[in-house]
Amino acid sequence: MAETSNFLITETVIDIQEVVNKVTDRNAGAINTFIGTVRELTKGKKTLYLKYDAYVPMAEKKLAQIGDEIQKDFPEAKVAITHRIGELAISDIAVVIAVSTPHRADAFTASRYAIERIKEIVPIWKKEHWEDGEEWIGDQLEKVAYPSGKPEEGDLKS
Amino acid sequence: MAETSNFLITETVIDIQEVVNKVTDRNAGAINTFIGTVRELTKGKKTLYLKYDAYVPMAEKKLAQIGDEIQKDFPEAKVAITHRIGELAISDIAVVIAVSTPHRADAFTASRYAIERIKEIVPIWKKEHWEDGEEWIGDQLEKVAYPSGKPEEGDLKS
Amino acid sequence: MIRVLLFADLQEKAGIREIEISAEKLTINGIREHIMELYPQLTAIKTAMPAVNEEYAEGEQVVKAGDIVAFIPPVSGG
Amino acid sequence: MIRVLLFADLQEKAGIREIEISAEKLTINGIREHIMELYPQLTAIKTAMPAVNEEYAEGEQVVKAGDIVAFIPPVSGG
Repeated sequence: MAETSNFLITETVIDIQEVVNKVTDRNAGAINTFIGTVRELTKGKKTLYLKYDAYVPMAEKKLAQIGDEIQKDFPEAKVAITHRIGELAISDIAVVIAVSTPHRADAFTASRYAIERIKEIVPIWKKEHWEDGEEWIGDQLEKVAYPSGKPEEGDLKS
Repeated sequence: MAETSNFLITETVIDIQEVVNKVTDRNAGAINTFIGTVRELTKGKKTLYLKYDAYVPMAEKKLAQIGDEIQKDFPEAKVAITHRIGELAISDIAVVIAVSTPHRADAFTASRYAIERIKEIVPIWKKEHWEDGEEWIGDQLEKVAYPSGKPEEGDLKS
Repeated sequence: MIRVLLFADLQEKAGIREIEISAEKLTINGIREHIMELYPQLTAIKTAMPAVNEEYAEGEQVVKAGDIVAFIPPVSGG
Repeated sequence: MIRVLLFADLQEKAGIREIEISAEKLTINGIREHIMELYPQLTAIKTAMPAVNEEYAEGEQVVKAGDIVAFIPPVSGG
């Protein structure tokens, strides 16, 4: 069942084509795909590898919520998101977002929205491992978590 | 030789992963992919299939020029574009653009720029086939072609 | 019994991912205080976002036996 | 000899993709007029963008034997 869902947390390598296939549609002229990969250098510090943890059932629900939010703005959009957890090496794919829409501008807007929302509301955590240490990354580097469906006044400036 | 270029016109099915592989980079944290697919309905008219023609060597040069333009704005960006020509069915992939950058905002901006520029300067033509006719699509529906590297004053409003 | 889940650095500092509390009813704030007594090193739980049955919740919310409570540290997916 | 390439509806209306002109030197505008005499149905060539050796060019540009000229109708890729 989980294998056919559009919103998945997985412990295995993500197949981009498989995520894209979920949103392919006769009335879509555009598919935007955002692929998040593990970058070696962040603020001058060299990452050796990452570990992602997630509250899996809630994370999948929150990914689906992001899909619903997009469809409120773009009723014809189709959305699929897969996020990988576990240990990831440099250049490994952590997340694939695919959004199809009839016209291209909406696909870009919706895909961008999805990645920003993932960083706000989806219970997934990243632990960076460097040569000289390791740390769970939270809002010291990223955004704060939003409990509500939408970011609240002032949240975006924090 | 052509197979290893980042800027290709092809007569065969485009493999998304292959295009993405060309821009994967240890210092990229984000890859944005734009996939143009054949839509069945355009302005209420039902397309049966499309045919794309191209001035192949010039089209590949112009795709490479778009890559250069992006790297002027985003020196760390890597760009790959493959455009398919020949006969395409509904939902077939016509073009795949992949842009990797260290940070995600730039990948979105550059990918969007690439698709807009393709529609401006790359000598590729689409013929739509409907139940009741066929037509080469030009600036009656799309943008005009720009001879210079950049759109000129006033061009964007036309 | 109420199940409480800890993640990321909360889980690492507690050395445990799941805690069971034998209670019929408690507020989330009450649960939080209970956990801080058990694991005083979990200072970060004060700023973690609570969730009940996989949905974000407020500290005043009352939780019943059978519910699953989670404390969500600032997220960093993507 | 100068090679001239036609594409899309220009090619279809001319019924030919490539034309060879026996000349040592001609402006692009001169080539265009020559083609319109041969193929009066090619009215769209007036608004097509000329290219010489795979680069966009102006109508006044002089083309030499060995060059490849192309008339690019409004593009519609993507």
